[in-house]
Amino acid sequence: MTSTEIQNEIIEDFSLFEEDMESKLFYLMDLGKKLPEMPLEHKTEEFIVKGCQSKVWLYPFKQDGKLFFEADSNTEITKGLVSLLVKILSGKTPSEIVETDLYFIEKIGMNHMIGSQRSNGFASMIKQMKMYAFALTQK
Amino acid sequence: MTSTEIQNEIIEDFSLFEEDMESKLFYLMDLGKKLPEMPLEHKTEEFIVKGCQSKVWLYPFKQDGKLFFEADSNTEITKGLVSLLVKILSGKTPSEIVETDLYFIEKIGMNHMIGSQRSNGFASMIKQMKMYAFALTQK
Amino acid sequence: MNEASLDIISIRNHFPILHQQVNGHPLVYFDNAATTQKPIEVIDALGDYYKLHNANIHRGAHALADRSTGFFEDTRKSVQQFINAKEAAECIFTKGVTESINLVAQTYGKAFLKPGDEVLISYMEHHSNIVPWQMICNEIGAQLKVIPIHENGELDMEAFYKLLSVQTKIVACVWASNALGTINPVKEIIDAAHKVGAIVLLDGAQAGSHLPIDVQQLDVDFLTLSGHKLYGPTGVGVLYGKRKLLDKMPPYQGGGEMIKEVSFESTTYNEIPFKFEAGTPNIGDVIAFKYALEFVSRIGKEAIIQWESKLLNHFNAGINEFGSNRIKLFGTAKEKVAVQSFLIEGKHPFDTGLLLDAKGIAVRTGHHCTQPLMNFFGIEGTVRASFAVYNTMEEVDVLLESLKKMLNRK
Amino acid sequence: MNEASLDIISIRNHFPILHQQVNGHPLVYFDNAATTQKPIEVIDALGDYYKLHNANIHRGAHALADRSTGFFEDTRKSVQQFINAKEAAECIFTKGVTESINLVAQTYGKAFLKPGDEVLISYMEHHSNIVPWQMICNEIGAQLKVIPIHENGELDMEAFYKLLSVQTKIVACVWASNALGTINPVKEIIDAAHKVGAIVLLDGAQAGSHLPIDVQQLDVDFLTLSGHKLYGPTGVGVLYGKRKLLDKMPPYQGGGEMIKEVSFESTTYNEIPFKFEAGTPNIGDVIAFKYALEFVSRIGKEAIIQWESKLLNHFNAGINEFGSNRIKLFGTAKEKVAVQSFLIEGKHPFDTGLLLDAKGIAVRTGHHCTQPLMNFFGIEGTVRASFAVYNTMEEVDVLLESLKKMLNRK
Ligand SMILES: Cc1ncc(COP(=O)(O)O)c(C=O)c1O
Ligand SMILES: Cc1ncc(COP(=O)(O)O)c(C=O)c1O
Repeated sequence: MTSTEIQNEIIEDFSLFEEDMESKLFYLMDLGKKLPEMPLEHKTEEFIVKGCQSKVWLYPFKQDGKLFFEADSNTEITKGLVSLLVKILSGKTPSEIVETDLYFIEKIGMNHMIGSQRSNGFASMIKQMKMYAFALTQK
Repeated sequence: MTSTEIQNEIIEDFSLFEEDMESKLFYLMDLGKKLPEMPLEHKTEEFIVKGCQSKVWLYPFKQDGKLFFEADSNTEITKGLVSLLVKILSGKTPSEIVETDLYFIEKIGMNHMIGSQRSNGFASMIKQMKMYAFALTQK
Repeated sequence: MNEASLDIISIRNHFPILHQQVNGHPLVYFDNAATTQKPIEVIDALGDYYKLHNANIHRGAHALADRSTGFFEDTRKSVQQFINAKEAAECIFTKGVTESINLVAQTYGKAFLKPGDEVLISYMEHHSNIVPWQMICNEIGAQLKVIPIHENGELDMEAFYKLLSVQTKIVACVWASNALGTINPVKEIIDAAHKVGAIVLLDGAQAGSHLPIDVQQLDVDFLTLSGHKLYGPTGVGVLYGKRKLLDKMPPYQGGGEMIKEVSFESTTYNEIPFKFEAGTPNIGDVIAFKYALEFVSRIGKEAIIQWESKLLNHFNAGINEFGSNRIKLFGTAKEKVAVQSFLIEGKHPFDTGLLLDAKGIAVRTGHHCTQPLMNFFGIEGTVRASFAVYNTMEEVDVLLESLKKMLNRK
Repeated sequence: MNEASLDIISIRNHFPILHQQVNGHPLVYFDNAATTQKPIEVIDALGDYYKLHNANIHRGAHALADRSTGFFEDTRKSVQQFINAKEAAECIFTKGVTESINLVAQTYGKAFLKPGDEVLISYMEHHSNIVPWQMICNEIGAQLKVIPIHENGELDMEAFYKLLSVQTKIVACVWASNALGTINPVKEIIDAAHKVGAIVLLDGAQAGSHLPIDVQQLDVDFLTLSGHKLYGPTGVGVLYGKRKLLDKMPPYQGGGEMIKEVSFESTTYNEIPFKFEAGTPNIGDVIAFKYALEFVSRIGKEAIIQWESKLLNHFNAGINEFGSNRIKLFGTAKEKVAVQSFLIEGKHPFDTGLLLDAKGIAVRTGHHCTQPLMNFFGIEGTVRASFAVYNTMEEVDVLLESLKKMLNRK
């Protein structure tokens, strides 16, 4: 599936909740639980993306010209969001990743998670993923 | 004349100008010119009442149980006001001076001259006159 | 005014911000320890100032400057009354508690601390009452000593008396803890400190809107307040200090109105309070702050604290009723302002905060700028609900309900 | 926008305060160098903030905190654009120019000045750009050197070059003089200072609302601004600094958000800009300040300075027409912002000020916090008229008429 298709699917799923933010968050937390477990040896200081209150670990690796991500977070809601990012971006080519417009965030009503930069690791994580990908396109 | 009579006379004089502040100030400046000249030997650092922008010299002396004031100012409008104070208070007994309510200031529309304490020496001067008188009543 | 007679609904009507929806729910604002909301009188005063009077103050000869100066100094008199200071000149306007404490550390501390002297703070201090002392102690070579606390969030007074000695020159202590709500026995601390010749600075950030204040009765040397935690605008704080201390302190910032005379060779400084108010002050907000003080005084501190205690008790009783050992309270001192920290087992405070926000409930999550205190409890942070006079029992119920749902879900 | 197309009447309509009577006359506000008036957009933004969004910023998890944080950081981006800084993080919010200069003196100065080093200021500095340097020079044992000026109020650049040496570590200079209006050749000063390895701080208090600003093109190291002189609220200022300098400077005040981690043993500091923003900032006013910057940018600095120059020229031409040698102008530099100091022979500036106030005209009188400059001219103070974009030719005529009357009276 293209990242657009995945994003549209996610938007579709969330549209069931309409404006019910609490249900959205509970759903996100459930999604987070389904995120493949991140190997402990990759959960090191080096791969931490620090937000102010929530931490995110992000481990990128390349395979067959594609970029893959393992990820985790210490907070459930961020973990849910992170799982969506992994679903959308992991396994795509670096240039695809760089170019992906993550419009789903706003469409599912989660823009406040990236608004105030310092309140969580989610925003920094998006930046990191794009940076990794960008670096690879430069080589 | 009692200080009340003098004050009422002053109020009467100023009432001619109605709300014309400029004319009042010009009149005050003229009044200032009529203030008896202060002997130079009394215009010393000791008898200065410092405001922020205008200086006032105030020299008190007692005679026959009454308190007299010589005064001067480096600014014309303050000098005019000072001349009114001298007219009202000089030659009264200390307790009269302490008790005098200087209601004329507001009635002639000059309350802003005592409002912001630091902008001129006039407010400090009133305080000083009262203080001298108060000190004498204590003895 | 008696709490019984408080009409919360009409009090709420003074606060336009409370009447809004957040995420489809009525806003429940329980982040009052971070900043209180502002009554319409304050907001209007701010608008009126800029629409009618605005001018730079003090040296102006014109009407606007005169009016503005008068209003500005009126607020100083209101502050004097509010804390019962002996003179208005002992009340200095700053940006907030943080600046007030830094000012004292960098002037009094710098002038009078010597190597080997001790500054005593407590384990429950806000960073703003830790870092300034660390900085000056490092500079001087003085020692920072820390009063430990009990598990319930009360100061360990036995330890305090052991730490206090003739080496102690400054005791800097929070009056009411922003993270735990604990009200410290400040009168006892002040009297004890004075006996060994130390001076006392109280961090009154959380006391301002909740507790009656009488600096003369307390005999406190310095008291710091933040306007924005006291129903006033952001950007205004107060440093109260005894004249005899303020007079002998060197100035803090240089420039503008804080001087008497300037030449390139030497400069003489102005009297208090102006000596410590360099530059154009935050005139508009200071003027509006008066209306916040009046708002509090009109309701009365007694009535406020009674009502807020009811809210706190209702909340804690509700938590108890859950009968769940998965929710843990931090800060259970006997004497408390209406602040309650808690954690749901296995749930990061950030998640709890976001879930509450989803229901329109505003709480604070994190370390509340008290990292050493969090370390004491071995946690990273808490969820904190803090109440103000405009909060209602129904709002507390909304919070309890949301928490119950969270507890039941997992 | 071209000055020719400026519609002053519609600009005036943005300023509610201008439409009032003072002493029975329409207010003529010529005290703009002390503080400018505020457009309704700024006043409304302030009200809206407190009516709709108010919350403490940064660490909040709830909606109001989120919105407030966003707006606060938006202003930082606006400041960045306004002065063309490379990064928003290089723009630090302070209380005003005075605090900004004190901050640099107490951090950069304290960390990098050594005994024998020299700090170069000019004869026309505001006390806020003198006293902080005196204080730090005294503390360190560094030397304060002063660039003299010419009788017309221009800097003596020959003398500047003579004073500048490898000992010079900091040049702190006013961009536009508040007492004389002189615009200093700051680009030349910066380039020359950099050649000897000195850094340059510009006092931009008077430049902010009048002159186009491009910190990168200027290559200036520090620039300071006051919001209240730039159509914004009181209590907000800016310190711009190059990242490479700000990064290596120690913090100024301690507490609140300026830390990364705090323990009693040691504390690590946050990144810029937060490192220098201890405590709860002046959130409301910072947020409203954005609308002041937008107001200026919408009209355009070019158009503003053209119009203000016209007002200044009209005033000076009017004075000339009096043909009286009893009125003396101070500050006749070729390059000027719209500020004019003057004295009527034999008349104390305070009297002149009060007489003008009687006609509704607001001017400033006194030393304008530039006592050394007044000493240079051998006077105690001046009367100062300073113009802003909302002033009209007719208002200048009202001032001229009043002055003429005064001259004719004696
Ligand atoms: C040239 C100059 N520098 C510094 C200042 C001080 O600015 P503030 O009072 O806003 O700190 C002023 C304003 O009075 C000024 O005109
Ligand atoms: C106990 C305590 N001290 C100090 C502060 C700092 O106050 P401000 O941020 O207003 O300077 C706060 C507020 O966060 C506080 O709660």
